[in-house]
Amino acid sequence: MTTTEAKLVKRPRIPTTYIVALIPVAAALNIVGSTINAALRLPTFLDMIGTAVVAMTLGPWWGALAGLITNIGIAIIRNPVSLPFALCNMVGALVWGYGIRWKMGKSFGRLLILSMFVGFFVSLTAVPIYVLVFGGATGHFGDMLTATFVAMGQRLWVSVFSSNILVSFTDKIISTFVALAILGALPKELTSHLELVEQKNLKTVIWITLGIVVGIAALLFIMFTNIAG
Amino acid sequence: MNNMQLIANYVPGKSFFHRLHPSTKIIWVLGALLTVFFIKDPLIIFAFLVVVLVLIKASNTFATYRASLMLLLPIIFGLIFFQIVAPAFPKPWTPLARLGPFVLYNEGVYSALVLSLRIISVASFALLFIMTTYPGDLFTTMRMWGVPYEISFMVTTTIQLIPILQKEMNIILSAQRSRAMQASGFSALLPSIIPVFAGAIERVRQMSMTLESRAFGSSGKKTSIRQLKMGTLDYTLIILTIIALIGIFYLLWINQGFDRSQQMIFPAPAAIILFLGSIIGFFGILVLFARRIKN
Amino acid sequence: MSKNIIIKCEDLHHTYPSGVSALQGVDLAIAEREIVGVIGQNGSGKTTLVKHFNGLLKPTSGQVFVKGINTREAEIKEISRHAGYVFQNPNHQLFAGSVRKELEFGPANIGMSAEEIEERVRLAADFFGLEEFLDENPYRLSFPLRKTVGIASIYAMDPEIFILDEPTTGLDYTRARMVAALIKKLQDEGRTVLIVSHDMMLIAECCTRVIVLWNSRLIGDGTPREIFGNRELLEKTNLAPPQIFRMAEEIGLQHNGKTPLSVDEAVEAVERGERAG
Amino acid sequence: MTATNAAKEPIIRVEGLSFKYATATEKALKEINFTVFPGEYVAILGLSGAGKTTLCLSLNGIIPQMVMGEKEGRCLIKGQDTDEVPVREMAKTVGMVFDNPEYQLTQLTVEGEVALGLENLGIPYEEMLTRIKEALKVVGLEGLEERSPMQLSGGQQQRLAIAAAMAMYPEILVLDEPTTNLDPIGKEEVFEVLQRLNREKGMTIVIAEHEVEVIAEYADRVIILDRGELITNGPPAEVFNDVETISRLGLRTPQVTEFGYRLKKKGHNLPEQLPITLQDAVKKYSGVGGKK
Repeated sequence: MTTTEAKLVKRPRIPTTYIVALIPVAAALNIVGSTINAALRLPTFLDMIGTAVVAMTLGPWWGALAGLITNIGIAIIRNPVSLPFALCNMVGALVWGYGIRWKMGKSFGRLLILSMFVGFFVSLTAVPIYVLVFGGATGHFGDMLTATFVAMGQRLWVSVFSSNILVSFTDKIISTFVALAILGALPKELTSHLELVEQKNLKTVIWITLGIVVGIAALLFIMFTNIAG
Repeated sequence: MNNMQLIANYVPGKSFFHRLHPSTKIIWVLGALLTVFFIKDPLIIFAFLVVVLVLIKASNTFATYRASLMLLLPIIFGLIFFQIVAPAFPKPWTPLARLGPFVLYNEGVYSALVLSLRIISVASFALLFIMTTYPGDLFTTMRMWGVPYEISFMVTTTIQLIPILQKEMNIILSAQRSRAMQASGFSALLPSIIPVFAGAIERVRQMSMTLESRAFGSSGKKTSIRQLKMGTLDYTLIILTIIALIGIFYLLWINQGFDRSQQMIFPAPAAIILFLGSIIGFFGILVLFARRIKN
Repeated sequence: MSKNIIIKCEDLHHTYPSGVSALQGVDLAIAEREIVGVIGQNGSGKTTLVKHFNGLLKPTSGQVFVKGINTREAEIKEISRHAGYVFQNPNHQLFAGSVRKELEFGPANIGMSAEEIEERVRLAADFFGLEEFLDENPYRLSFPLRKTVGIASIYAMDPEIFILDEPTTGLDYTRARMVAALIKKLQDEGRTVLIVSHDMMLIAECCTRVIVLWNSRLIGDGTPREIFGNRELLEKTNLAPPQIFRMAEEIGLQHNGKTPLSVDEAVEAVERGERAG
Repeated sequence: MTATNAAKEPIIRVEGLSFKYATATEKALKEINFTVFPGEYVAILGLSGAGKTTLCLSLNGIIPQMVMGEKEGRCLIKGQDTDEVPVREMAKTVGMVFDNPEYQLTQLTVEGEVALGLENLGIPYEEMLTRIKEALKVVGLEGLEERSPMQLSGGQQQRLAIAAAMAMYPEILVLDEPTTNLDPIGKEEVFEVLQRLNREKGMTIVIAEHEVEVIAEYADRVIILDRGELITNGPPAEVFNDVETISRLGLRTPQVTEFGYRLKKKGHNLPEQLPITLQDAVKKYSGVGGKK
């Protein structure tokens, strides 16, 4: 490989077999992402990075398929109760995919906003499932935050949504930028049509995320104490 | 090694359940799911669970089942905790006790029981299905039902890839630890995750070329190596299941789902024990999982 | 042999959590500046053995000492200062946006100062001829170059011991020659090198000592010539010595009273007219 | 071989083939011309980056159909142009095996893996069973039908990939460095299977490989590529005897040949054509340098 960029005039046709191979790999990587997350003891999920990569490169609906297949895979090899969360994975893919299509990847700021949109919509899908099916529990460290909000006198679904959105923001911002780093390693044929900002230093992203999340958390606490008081 | 628990849940065998057609079992799982979601009496759900457990025992899949169910525990403990203090019932709630900022309600204990038993029962039944159905047969069935071949192919490949990529991830983690990478925290994230993806991309390239060389996506009619036939037994069982479901839903409808939340009164100490137990259980499991991943 | 022992195993056993026993009672002492080839079929335990030398694996029973440190009591991070492990596939460790950042990763992790890191990166780039690629993305480099970056990223950490897992796999002849030359350069710098490999030409050329593993046990330990000359041992492990060695054995060609290991030696043997009995 | 070739039509005909990858500045293949006759065993040698993989991928149309770039010239397989016949159709004539066995396996069982290509071709169930049985027997994996491909050793996995290609009854098998990732036993297993396919089934084999000792023993013809150009094309005995060219290209000749070449240069009396295999060398060199 040489460094000189051959200008790719038209968007190349991606072979079907490439898509058929990429989606399972992305689905498996979603699962590996969550294992790495656990191994490094991070407060996130990182279970949608593969979905993000597919949604950004192949488009929202292929991303959604990758999300669906991820959860079918988990259901078969681990535990079937995670199946309803296929919906969240698919919603995330759609927001990522359309966001990139609508030029939300052009600058660092826009990408940050896009990640927060993804986080918001994923939470919006996940919270009803958590509340109605799992009685508000996620089996994640986020439950402690939910418990705090409940103790502050909030209703269960408000508490679950509040804690979920905090984790979700963190998770989706980091996932987006990890996906961005991965796109850098992808073959040019797949990424040449994307208008994407250069990869940012992950440390910066993490600090910004931390700022946003702490800000929102503080806002929520103030709101809740005021309402309670 | 933690990749042990990731091997597909299928347990080879020749039990009654193993021999049924996947279609029959899928109808059972869906039926059980619907039934359990409309029953509001914990005792009936418990009875249902006992039946499922007997079936699991009978099909020699109990060990795998127990390991898989373990993964549900944190969510169950969380559920019990939240439901006791914030039940999934319309107010008014009957308080039983008070612990710090939390008030424990009678309806809460009731709904904690209903919800957790529901999840465990549905999970158990679904696991019974998965443990006794060879994944390849499941995909053949999917194709019989008109799901495109490409989709079932992608699911098969995903299942195949998960343990492989987990193994790859373990190698990558050791390679980076050999370069003195931090054992945890965000600084270790990119060094761990980028190599997994980059390797996977090469895999995708070669896999797609291989598929193309195996005539994948040929226009002609496809055949299948796994031959599955619906037997008389399968047809009979499906018809019986549908009749039974109609009967069950009629009963559920006239009894309003057997809601006994107003009749069942729990003693306050029981609520407290359950509440504290869920907290201890939640943290205990998290610590246990964290330790298992470390090893 | 007795002085300057840098790696020492005493009755090393290793059993994986799955119950598979991969090492059964290995006793071994490696001296400074030795170039040791570790050979055996896949599954014989050779990788398991060398993974003990930088703490990636801990003995199930027995002891391993690396530079006098008992690996049971130290973290990988500490041992990796002394013993660097280069994995077979460079794709398993490259992640950074540039070769320079890749080389900086290890030294930064073991807490070198900024100046030291810069110096080490410069030395590594120089040693491996990577100066012109320092600002390239490692994923845009060819496989052989990536493999070189992999070794260089360990070299940057300045360990006394190098463990190379299949350093020539996937490389063509010219690149394999370059790896052999690098190993010799490491030796000249006074480092100890362990080579796990199936490449018998590399072993014959570089190693001062070869150990043979078979079925989780150490069954052979000697110079390459002694090991390759031991038919029974090689047959057991299903490994074949370099072609020239086999030919010389068949026709009874000898070099200083020993079977030649390389074409050079064989040619010299003919010139001197040396023959076995 | 050569005597019979005159009568036969070539099965592969490469005419003026050039290819430049879209992302590269230099051509990966430059004006390549050669033909292969049915039943030949052809080895392609060259340093990495010489164009071996590009050439292999051109033989069933993956290049130019799946890879972006500029192609010139033609590549005819049994008279069919690889530009025109889709890869999936060409699969019936050309089987492909790649360097990493694990990347080629996608199914849950050994049997399913071999069946994949047959299912895609729409082969009837009964015939599929016969073909699978036969293919697994040829590569020596019978009895492992229900095993997961991931539980196999590297050599077994690569043999499975060969079986999967073979079951589609291609006339040509193209292998791109199939033994790079294998241990010595695995390498041997794969070469044995290839030899059997070639000698017993008459399958045409085109293989890119580094192991010159093995090529010297099995191949009918050796093609050497260097920076995209075809340098030599001839029988191994001839090619490997041109030690100067080979070492100029950074490649190596079998050790026994190099040994003879060096002795010859020092004035030893050796046969015109140096041996390229161990057995032959032992015969021919038995008196070398000795005083008798």
